[in-house]
Amino acid sequence: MARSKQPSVQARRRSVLLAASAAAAFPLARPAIAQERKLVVGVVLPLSGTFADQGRNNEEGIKTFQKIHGTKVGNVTVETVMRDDQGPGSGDLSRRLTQELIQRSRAEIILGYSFTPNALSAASLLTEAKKPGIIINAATSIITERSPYFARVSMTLPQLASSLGQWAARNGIKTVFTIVSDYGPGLDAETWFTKAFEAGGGKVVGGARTPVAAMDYSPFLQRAIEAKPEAVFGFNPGGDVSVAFMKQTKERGLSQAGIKLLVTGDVVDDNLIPAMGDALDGVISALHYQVELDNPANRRFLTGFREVAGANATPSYRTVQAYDGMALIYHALQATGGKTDADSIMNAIKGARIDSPRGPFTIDPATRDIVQSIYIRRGQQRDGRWANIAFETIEGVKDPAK
Amino acid sequence: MRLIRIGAGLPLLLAAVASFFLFPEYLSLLNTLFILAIFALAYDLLQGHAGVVSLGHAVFFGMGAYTAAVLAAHGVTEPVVGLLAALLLSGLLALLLTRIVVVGNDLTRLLVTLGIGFLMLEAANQARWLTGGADGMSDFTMGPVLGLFRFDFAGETAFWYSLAALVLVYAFLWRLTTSPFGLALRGIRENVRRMPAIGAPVRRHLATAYTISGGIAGLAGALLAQTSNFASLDMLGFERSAEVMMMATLGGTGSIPGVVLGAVGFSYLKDALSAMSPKYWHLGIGLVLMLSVFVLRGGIAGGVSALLRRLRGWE
Amino acid sequence: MTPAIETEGLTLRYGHFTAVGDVSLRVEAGARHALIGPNGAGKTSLVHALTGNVPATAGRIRVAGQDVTVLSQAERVRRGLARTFQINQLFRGLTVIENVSLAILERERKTRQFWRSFAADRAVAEEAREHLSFAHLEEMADRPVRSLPYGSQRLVEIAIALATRPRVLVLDEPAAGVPAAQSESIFERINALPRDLTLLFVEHDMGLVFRFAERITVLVGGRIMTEGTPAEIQADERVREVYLGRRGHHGAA
Amino acid sequence: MSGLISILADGIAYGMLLFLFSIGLSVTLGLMRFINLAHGAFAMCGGYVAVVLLNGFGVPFLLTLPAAAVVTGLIGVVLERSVIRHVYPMPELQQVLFSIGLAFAAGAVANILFGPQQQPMLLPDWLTARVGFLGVGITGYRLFLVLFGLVAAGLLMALFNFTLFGARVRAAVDDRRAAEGIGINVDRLFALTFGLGAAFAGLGGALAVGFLGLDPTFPFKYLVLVLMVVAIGGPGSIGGSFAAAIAIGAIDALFKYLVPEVGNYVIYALLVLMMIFFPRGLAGRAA
Repeated sequence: MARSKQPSVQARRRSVLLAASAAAAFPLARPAIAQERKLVVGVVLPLSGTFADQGRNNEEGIKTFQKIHGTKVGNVTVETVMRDDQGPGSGDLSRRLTQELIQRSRAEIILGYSFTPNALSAASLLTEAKKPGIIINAATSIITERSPYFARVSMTLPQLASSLGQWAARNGIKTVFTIVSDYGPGLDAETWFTKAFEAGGGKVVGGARTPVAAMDYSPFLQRAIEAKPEAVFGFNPGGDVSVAFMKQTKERGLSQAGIKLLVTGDVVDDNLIPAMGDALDGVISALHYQVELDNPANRRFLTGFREVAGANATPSYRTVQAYDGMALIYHALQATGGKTDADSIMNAIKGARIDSPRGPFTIDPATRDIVQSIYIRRGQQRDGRWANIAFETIEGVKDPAK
Repeated sequence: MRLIRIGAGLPLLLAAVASFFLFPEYLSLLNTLFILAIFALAYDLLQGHAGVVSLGHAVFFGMGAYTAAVLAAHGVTEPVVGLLAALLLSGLLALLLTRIVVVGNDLTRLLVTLGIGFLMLEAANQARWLTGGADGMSDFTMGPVLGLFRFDFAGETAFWYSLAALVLVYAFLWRLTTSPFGLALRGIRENVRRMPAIGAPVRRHLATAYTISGGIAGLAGALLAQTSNFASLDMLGFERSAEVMMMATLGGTGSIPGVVLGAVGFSYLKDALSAMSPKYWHLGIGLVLMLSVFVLRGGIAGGVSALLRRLRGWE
Repeated sequence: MTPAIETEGLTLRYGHFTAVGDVSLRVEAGARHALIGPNGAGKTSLVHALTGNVPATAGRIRVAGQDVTVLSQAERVRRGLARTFQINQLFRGLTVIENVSLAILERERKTRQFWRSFAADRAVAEEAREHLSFAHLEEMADRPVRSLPYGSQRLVEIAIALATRPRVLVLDEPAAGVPAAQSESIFERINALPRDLTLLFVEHDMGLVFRFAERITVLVGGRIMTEGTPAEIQADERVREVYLGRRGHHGAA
Repeated sequence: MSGLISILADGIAYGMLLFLFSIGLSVTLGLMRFINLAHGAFAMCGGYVAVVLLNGFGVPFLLTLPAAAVVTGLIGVVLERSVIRHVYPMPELQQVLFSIGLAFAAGAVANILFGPQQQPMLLPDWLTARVGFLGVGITGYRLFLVLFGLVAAGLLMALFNFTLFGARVRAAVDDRRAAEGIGINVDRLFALTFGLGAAFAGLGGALAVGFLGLDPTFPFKYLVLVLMVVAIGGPGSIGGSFAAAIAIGAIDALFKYLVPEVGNYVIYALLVLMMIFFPRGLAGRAA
């Protein structure tokens, strides 16, 4: 699909990149002879255990990127080495893997970190080793403040939660009951939704915090229904937990009780929709990516993705995040003209503008965090399948926590 | 058994020292292997020597890790001080818990300790102001060991630091298990009903063993927190408790060198398999565990002593 | 003279079932006292209650005049009341000498030490050897108990109890499960015990009882039916009826 | 109030699933003294059978349930005859090691065959609708689970208490030697019982997909809860397991509803207290 369009997109992309690289690299002398060399990108992802699915999504994003854009940037061949950090909380392991990737596999850039503790634990190590760490999922706001070599291409939960809170207040919702998972990101979501929503004049009338791995939500939903809010705001860590949550909101009859459901978009990730079915009906969510986005970068991404993952596969927003992580690395390499020292790379990353499948985003030069559009979507049927359809775009959303 | 127990410590120590020079790029892995060996030794004092099983021993490991991390975050950055504090606090926690963790039979013990593990996990999760909750603690910096040796990127200091701790713990437990107290623990393991009939204060023995074991487990946790600059809920979770039981059993419960080999072997295998095939290493681990019960009855220690018996038979 | 063991109205109930009912027993110091009775008479229950394996429901127990009713089993051992078990209760994975040494170490309160090797303790090792030599177990000293023939294991039972240096030794069917020829030799060892050690033993084999006991208490239905010298018991018609008459029935107690 | 009752009903439905998961483990622990930590793998297996049949071959949901039970039961028997029976005589810790290995391997095989993702299973509409039952609103599916669980428990109890097979199993539980002595083929009995336990786990797994989801980590996810059911119920006791499973489901739901601040961990506190004061479980038989 759209093979004929590729050159033009690439050309446009190249011009963007060239402009950026010219700005960044002009004063520096280019190497006299273009030497062929290899750059190892160390990848730390959860590839086994409960969150293996997330890791796989990320991995497919990386593969898709290299499938479309090749493995060479100028005279640099980009190679990836993947290690498995087994899931959240294993910060000691993710730190060791980071160290080993740098020391043993000679990785010059680390990509990955699905979970906040796993990213935080590696922060001081990256600073000491002077290696850039590109975060492609971990969503707690503080991460990028912990090391000057961190940059984030995914999102922060406050970005999603406060966008959703603003939208709810603006659209006449007066009262909300919150149900969030009882851990760092859940509290972040609760805090930032509440902040934005109440700033807009709404009121949070109650809340419940659920165990991170809870599978039975009916007690919490029952409480929510009894609080008689206009809407419920939900956050949980994705995967089976979120499928269970969504299904039970329908079983419990949230919508029959006249209560709207608002969730951060990761709860209704596109590739979970088949398992949720009509539980998605009318659910409002905020996220930075959905499959239905219609732009050239996304079309190209989807074509490449289906070659990598199979014709019927649905990408997750995490696939795009990893894809963009690679895009940022390629962008930086082009901008530095092949220089791979951390400071050159970081300089190229700061302020970078990437034309992503999610739409264009930039990296804030001050915080090295992502600035992007957040889409407000509604769950509805399209061509006989359930999907998240964007009906409003909030552009240029920074991490509100910074 | 006796043959491999005697003098197995020295070759092990030599191998550990040699690994520093042979595998200079594996120091941080070796550091974790040493730490897990200490943890497994601590646990096996209960399982292998006193015959008291537990599925919640990571509680003490995590207690030690948080002790070290919290101290460091509040300015006490000298690692050895943190280590001693972790030893004491974890030991104290173990002492407080002994009364309820040694009741009943094996199944009840497993479940009581498992339940306590979950309760402690939730307590640590709730005490976010102190423990950082699910985000863990990483916002602290360790000072140099004894004011002299700074933790370096390659993990050289961590290697020697943890190895030194392992050697001390090994020697201590070696002495302990051959002592009258160690014999009393084995008596409890072999027949807890007979013990009172020879006038033995079983509860007291178990409380002592639990305290020592908990303290050393805490020491291991503190080492991990200090050398990885990180402490989290994960460190007192169920998986870690289950894993230490596997390591001890695989190594040959009741044998000190066996348990060290079990911990090192299991953790190395896990690391190597997961690097080789990040997605499917579970299959490899699963097959190894299943095979081990047929091939290595009595764990690695059992296998080695069977081998030695056979060799002697041929002489 | 103060009796070695004296009970007053000793009772042991499990729910509604009375295993031992109102037993007042007197065992003189230095006695060779046998406890007999048909299966289910409550002999082992009485032993349990005496030695503190099971707390008594009612009544009092005195050892050498000292009230031990509320003391734990371990504390009773420290006051000189040791026992052996009808079904072996040995430290099966430990060697024979370790089994005996452990009892000595506990007696000496040396099991609090964890900084020195127990094997290096000469005094303990020597004493352990003495007990083993008394029980004719020297040759097997370094073998794990579980590898011993059953008869020898019965002797380890006794050696362990001796290592607590008891003043009163309660033997619960010391020759249970052992072929007749060997039970003879076990009782020969028991008979060789020093005379100042009080012995109370439960035994099924009437031949052995009448040969070795000096006094016999007959227990039926958890209560004392009668007590007397072997000659008196042999002559007692009621004993013949409830006990000897039923000998053909006894299986595992 | 009706909220409370409906929460209780939901909790009981959850308990029914726990009962189906754990009954096999309880029986194998009571009968063969085999600590089968891989029991959850059978539940997972049943789940995958149901998903494949439903999504791949369009088999109606109700038909996938017996299929899941039968297939899993057969796999259970084959495994028992080929490998697991050699593990019975091993010490407990070796059994633990073996069965954890088996659970790891089973999860890995599922990962290789089906990938790490959640398996979608959409239930027929008549099961997802909310129905009024005795004045309480409950989801059709949960009502279905409760009825199904009751029938299963009833059948199992009838099987174990009133049939020759059951009498043999109980005899073997009480005293294996004696059972062999009176001519019971204990080996075959073990295989059948193991298969039966696996079949019930498979059935539970198939029923659970629509409720708890399904992915390769399933064997470990419910291990802790299943162990709790078995220990509290008393190993080998069907009635005990049933009561324990229902109690855990109901108490858990109730506390989450009434005191959400601490509700999440009430069952663990209960577990600890239960084990301290009733170390042999509700049914009172020693492990």
